[in-house]
Amino acid sequence: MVTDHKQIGEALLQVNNVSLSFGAVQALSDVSFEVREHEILAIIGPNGAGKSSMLNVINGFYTANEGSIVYKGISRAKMEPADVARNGVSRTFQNIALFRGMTTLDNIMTGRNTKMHRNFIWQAIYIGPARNEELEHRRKAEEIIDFLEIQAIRKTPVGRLPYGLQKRVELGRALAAEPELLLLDEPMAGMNTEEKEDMCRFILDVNEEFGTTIALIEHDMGVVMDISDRVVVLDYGRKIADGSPDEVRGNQSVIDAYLGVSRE
Amino acid sequence: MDFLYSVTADPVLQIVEDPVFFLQIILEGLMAGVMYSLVALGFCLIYKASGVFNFAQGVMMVLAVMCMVTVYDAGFGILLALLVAMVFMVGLSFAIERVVLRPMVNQPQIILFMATIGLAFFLEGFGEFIFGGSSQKIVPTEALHIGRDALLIPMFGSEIRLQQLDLTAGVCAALLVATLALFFQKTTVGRALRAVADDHQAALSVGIPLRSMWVIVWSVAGLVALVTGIMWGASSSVDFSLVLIAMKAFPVLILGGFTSVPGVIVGGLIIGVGEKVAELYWGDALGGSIEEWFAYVLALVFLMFRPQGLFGEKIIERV
Amino acid sequence: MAANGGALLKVKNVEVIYDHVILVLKGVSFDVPEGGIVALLGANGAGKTTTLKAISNLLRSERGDVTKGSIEYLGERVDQLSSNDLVKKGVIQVMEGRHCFEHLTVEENLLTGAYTRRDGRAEIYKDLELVYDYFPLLKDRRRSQAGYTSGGEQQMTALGRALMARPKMILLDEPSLGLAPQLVEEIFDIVRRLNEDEGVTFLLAEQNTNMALKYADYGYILENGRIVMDGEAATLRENEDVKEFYLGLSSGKRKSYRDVKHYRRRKRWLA
Amino acid sequence: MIYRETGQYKATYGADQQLFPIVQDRYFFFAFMAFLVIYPVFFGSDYLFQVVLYPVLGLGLCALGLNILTGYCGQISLGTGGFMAIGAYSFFKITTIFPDLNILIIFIFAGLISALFGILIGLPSLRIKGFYLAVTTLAAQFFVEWCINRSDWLSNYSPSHTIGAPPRELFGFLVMGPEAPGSAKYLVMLFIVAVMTLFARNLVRGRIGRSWMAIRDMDIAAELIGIRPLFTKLSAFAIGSFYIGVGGAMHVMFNLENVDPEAFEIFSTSFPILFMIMIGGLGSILGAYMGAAFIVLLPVLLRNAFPFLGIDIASHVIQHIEFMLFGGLIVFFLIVEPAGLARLWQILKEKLRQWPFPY
Amino acid sequence: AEDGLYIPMFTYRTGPFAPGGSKIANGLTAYFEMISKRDGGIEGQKIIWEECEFGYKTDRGVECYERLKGKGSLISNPFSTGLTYKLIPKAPVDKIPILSMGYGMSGAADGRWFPWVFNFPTSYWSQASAFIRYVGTEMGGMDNLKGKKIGLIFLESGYGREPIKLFETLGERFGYEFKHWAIPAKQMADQRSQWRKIVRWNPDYMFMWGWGVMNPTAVSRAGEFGYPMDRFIGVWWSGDELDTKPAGIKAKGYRAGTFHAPGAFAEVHKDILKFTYDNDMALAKEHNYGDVLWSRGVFNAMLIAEGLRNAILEFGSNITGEEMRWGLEHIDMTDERLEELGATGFGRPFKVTCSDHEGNGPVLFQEWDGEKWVIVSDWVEPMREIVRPMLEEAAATEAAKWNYTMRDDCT
Ligand SMILES: Nc1ncnc2c1ncn2[C@@H]1O[C@H](COP(=O)(O)OP(=O)(O)OP(=O)(O)O)[C@@H](O)[C@H]1O
Ligand SMILES: Nc1ncnc2c1ncn2[C@@H]1O[C@H](COP(=O)(O)OP(=O)(O)OP(=O)(O)O)[C@@H](O)[C@H]1O
Ligand SMILES: [Mg+2]
Ligand SMILES: [Mg+2]
Repeated sequence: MVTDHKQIGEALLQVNNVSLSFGAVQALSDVSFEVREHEILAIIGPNGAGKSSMLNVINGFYTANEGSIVYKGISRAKMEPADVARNGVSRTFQNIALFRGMTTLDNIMTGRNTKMHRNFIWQAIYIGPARNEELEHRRKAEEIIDFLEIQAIRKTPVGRLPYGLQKRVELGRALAAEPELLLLDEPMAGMNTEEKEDMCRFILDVNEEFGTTIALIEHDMGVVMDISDRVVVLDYGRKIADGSPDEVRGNQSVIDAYLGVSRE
Repeated sequence: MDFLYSVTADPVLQIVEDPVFFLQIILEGLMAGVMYSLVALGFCLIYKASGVFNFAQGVMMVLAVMCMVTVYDAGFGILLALLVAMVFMVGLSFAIERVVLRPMVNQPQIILFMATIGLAFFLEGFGEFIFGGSSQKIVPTEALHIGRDALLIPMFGSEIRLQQLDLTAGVCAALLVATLALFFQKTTVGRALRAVADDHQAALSVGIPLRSMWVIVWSVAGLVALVTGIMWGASSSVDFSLVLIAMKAFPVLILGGFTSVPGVIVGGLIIGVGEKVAELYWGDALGGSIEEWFAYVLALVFLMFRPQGLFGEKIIERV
Repeated sequence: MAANGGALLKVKNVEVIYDHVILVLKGVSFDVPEGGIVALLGANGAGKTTTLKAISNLLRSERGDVTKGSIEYLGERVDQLSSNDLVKKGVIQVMEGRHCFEHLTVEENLLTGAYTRRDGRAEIYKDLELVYDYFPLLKDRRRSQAGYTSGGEQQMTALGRALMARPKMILLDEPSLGLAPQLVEEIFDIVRRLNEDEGVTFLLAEQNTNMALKYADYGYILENGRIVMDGEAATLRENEDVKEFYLGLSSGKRKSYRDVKHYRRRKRWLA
Repeated sequence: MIYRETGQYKATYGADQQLFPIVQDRYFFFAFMAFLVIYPVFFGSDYLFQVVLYPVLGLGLCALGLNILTGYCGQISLGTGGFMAIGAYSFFKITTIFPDLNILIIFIFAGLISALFGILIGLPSLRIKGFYLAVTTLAAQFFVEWCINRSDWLSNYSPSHTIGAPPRELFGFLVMGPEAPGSAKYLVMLFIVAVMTLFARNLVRGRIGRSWMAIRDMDIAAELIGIRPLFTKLSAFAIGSFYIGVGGAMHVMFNLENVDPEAFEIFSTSFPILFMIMIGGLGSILGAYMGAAFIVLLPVLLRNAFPFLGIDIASHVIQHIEFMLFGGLIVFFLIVEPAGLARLWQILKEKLRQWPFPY
Repeated sequence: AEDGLYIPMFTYRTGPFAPGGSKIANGLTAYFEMISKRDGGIEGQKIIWEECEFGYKTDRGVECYERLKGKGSLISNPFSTGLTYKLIPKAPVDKIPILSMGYGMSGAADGRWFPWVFNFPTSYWSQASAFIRYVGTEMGGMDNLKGKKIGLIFLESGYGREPIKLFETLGERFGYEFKHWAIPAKQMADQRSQWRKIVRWNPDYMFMWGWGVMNPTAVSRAGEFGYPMDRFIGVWWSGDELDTKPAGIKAKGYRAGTFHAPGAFAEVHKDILKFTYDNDMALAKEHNYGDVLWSRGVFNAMLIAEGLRNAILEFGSNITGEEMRWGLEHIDMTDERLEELGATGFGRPFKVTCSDHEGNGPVLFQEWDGEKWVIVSDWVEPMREIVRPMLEEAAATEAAKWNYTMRDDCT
């Protein structure tokens, strides 16, 4: 079900013939697809198919052995992860990668780091510009906190939060960078239905309100089918299908490789 | 210009002129390296098996040999002395497990490291209290059948000098390392120990008895400490300043890799030879005693290429 | 179903405090019958993980403490045992968040699971093959360091590791986390098979309520550190609140994730 | 009842970002500062200054520097003694070359020189991590020790390579050198420490502090969200070393006053300071000073306790007992609260807040 | 100072230098105890001495100093170079004289710049010059030093570094070649490469400025590497039984300087045995009776007592630190005085003056015969004419650090 009120545009990111191997393990072989502006793309596939590796290639943590990534029209073989992030790509992680010693608020503020510029002498003195900058960004961070409804845990160290809330904070941190492309690795793992509903709502809102392009990996087919505009299916490092949720659902090789006996 | 000459051409000339001396230096470096490896081995064991960087290893070494020598000096036989020292070290491991380690399961490495710092203080005070920090003790080398003579090997008209003590240390180190390496790679307990080092909680959850594991490892490390202490003690005298020797182990450890028993030997040999060659051929040109930092710089250079040390387990970086 | 016998595990009025100040479980009591599959349900932070850890004695390593109540296994109090003794008695936990031994290979990980077993190499290797049968992917990866395997592979390793102990009772904390749909089914099938064929008892903390209630005999719902509802799985499945808040069904029909109302108030059993 | 934050609402983010959002904390702090200024000036004895206050302030500042590097940025360093030496020798050189230069400026220069070395030493940290890095920082420690041992110039050609604190004035008051009154030295130290602590506090709650903590908690994730690891780590090395350099210079110029290179040896500098931050609390500004106070004061208390209690033991036995107690206490504290004294203090406050309810 | 003469004793029976430290402490205590029992104190005044353990750590030493100073300390006697340095600038402020007997800062010998610091009976520099004179004589005349090689191995610290300058200066003067090797604290128990280099260079004489475990190790290494023991001479801090026993018979022939005779043979020793240990030789031995460093402690206590006596005779009871300084400055150890003290043969006459705080005492050489130390030389005079100007220059440089002005009441 493609919504009509948003404009899916040109390709924001193109993955061209990317291959990646670790010794004997071929994590990705010759994968190509594109992520279009403003869309929600789901990447699915069985365990070990190479989904997370794909995201890692996109944001520069892994370097593809072959192939290239074209982002906003610029092709690259290798780029520092920090630079990718500064170019408007942010992400969440499959194994939660929050800064455990910091509070929720600080974690989200860290997401805004790339947007802050005062040098450390100003920061040390803290009066004037640095303080204003800090407050301005604090306001933005609070907006995100409100949006994700995590006001109550603003000052809690994230290490103490239950799994589901940590996921939410992680999303907050990624959103704080005001990304153009948001990569989500299993954002709904470990959540119950109610929480998944919340999470879906956040994702959809981000997509609709800020027009953020989203690529997400998810194993819950219900979620994938409901919220994504397009689905890419990986299996053993290969792309085996690419299309609208309904097309993919009907695809026999996808059923064989991944869905198994459909539960729906 | 003079300086350039003395650090570039001169060492080469010296080596060519007097190759036997060079050989001597290499051999001496190897011997020294073995002595360092022995110290490093204790650290490596405990780290590998529990993820604890044991700052107290140096003190344990002194305690072990102090205990041995004290018993011997009191007129008991050497065998009894060795036995008592071993029992003492095993008892110590039980105590350490109960008091220090058990309440600290699942704490981050740095916290455990700190705990061993506290332990080091305690043991030093305790050791001085029991054995008397102020009396000087001498390792009974004859009773232990450790030769103290130099072996002279004639070669190309000049001669090479080897110390029996160093050779003995070499043999001990080789035996220890071979046994321990096998133990870790091939046995169930070895595997369990590596598991403990990775994740205390998960190890608990699969039923690995953390407590006995720790006692085993610390006891073994205690025995290694005893051997090390005897070797180092024999080459000078036994008192608490021997604790400083621990500093020699650090570069060896990182060069070989914290987690590798064979790495300790290789690291020791590289550091030993590198240090001696550098000191003998470059030391004076640079100002002398460059050994002080050279070992660390050498290790640093190696680490730039292999951040986990030569044989260390690869540091897993994933998201 | 296989639920026969009396209560294998009795949790009585357990209270847990973290860090001496954070009260998390506020008197939780329930029973797990021998040979049963019991599901523990509840939202994030309800205290499911904490409950399981309290049972398997892993709390102390997280600076948590059982301050009140008792835990009995086979009629014996076990809250003072070490986890190692508990495993020897046949209770093993699969921890939330995988917890593989990163530097060990997948196979070594599995073998550590058999640490407490004394029935010989042959038996152990037979079970190893069995695990590989369950999870063929692991066989391909047996020589990879666990730290380098994918999230799902790690989850399988953690599960397989627990199976290697041949336990009488397994505490499963979110077994389906990060697994592909057909694997999730498979895992629950394994659970059922072990339960029926070998009489293994399960206590299951699971977010996938749907699956959990399908396979479990009995369920407890935990909210804010208290049990707020319990009942036969079938009954719970029919409960309106459960349907709405845990199964995502409104008036019997699954609603689309797209149509979730904004600013909906979350149901709380306790004010 | 006294310690309640009920009714204290923050209407602006600015108010929420204050140093002491809770009013009671603020009052307590100002009262404490006032006490720190007034009490020693009027009642300070040499013993108080020499044995307690100078070391706590001087070493505390070094601990703060190390805490920035290790506690906030997660880079364990054992090279503290080296940086202290660099600070101290730089100060000595500059002040003997330019005797009339204001000492506050010299402190800044000493810090900057130390920071420069810090950056150099920090370079490998991009690749080398954890204990490996810790050990490589020893290279810095030993190299600096070696250099100051070998250079005659650094100590103005003293045969034993000692450096000392020359008499210096600040705004017309004699504040340095053996003849300077204890309270003058103390006030200068307190001033420097207070200002630098405030700066540190500002840094760690701002962007740069968050980058440090992000790198500490999970460097890969930090990099993936756009934090440049090299720059961040180097900035921690630079700023940490700056603090250690100033702290070292202060420690030597105000407290030790005449030292040979041995004073910077690892067992009397790097390790104790590392212990301070570990006991005080990694990643806590207050912790650095609490740790310094603990490490400095505990032995002093123990030694005074025995005679006070009328127990008569040989002084070296006291020393043995002191070692054992000291080690035992470290272990004990870690068991009770691994996050250090600062965290213990916080828990205490939390308990106080909930009082009379236990949780 | 109300009920006696208060002598704080900074001792180290713990820490890395504990073996030596406790011997010294035992010696000091033994002497004070003896004169307390025998004479009831000094000139009828009670001596109160208090040990304060500082483990050779300067900060602990400072704690001791500050704590005990309130009780009326009359002298600081730290037996640690680090602590001595720390106390040097404090002495004039607190008006407590420092006695660093045969250690500390050589330049302190110039009492005009450093009125509060004493290092009699002789300083490192004087000793070093005596070393050169001694080996020169042994080689058959100072002229024979020309072209010879002399090496120094030293503990890398302010202490070890002190004599280098003097050896270098004398090298220029007498034409010998001089090289030195530093032993950093962490290599005290190793020293292999240094000895390899030494043996390779093969100097005609090796001197050592060591302390603690560095000493026995060096002696052992010399043996292992085949350096002839009879050409190896240590400073007086490297000449205790501790330093030779580990190498045992192999150390035979090793020599060390000293400023008092080894062994316990003098009247004063007998009195100590009698009064302190009740003639119980076993008990005495347990307290290191007769060991070199023990004797050093005794000698040190004896000189302190002498200073006290001078002060009391001059100023009467209740003396102050300043008066004590006067007392020290007027020590005149003549043969008669030594005899009165029961120390004939134990020490050698020397005289302290206002400008000369080292007394310019001569140096004796002792040799390890495999079991004990025996005297093998006459008292060797230092080269005053060379050393004194250097000391004065060094004192001036050091004094410049604190903008000191020179004392003008010395003649
Ligand atoms: N750094 C690495 N080194 C070695 N092998 C790796 C590495 N990263 C991934 N792999 C392997 O590549 C394959 C793909 O891994 P990836 O994490 O991308 O899978 P995934 O599709 O995300 O699976 P899951 O759904 O289980 O998370 C896996 O088999 C994994 O073992
Ligand atoms: N180590 C800890 N220290 C302090 N608080 C903790 C700790 N672990 C958990 N908590 C708190 O205990 C509560 C229960 O956590 P628990 O992990 O048991 O929840 P859960 O039901 O398993 O949630 P999830 O479904 O997210 O896994 C949470 O509020 C959490 O904040
Ligand atoms: Mg994945
Ligand atoms: Mg949970």
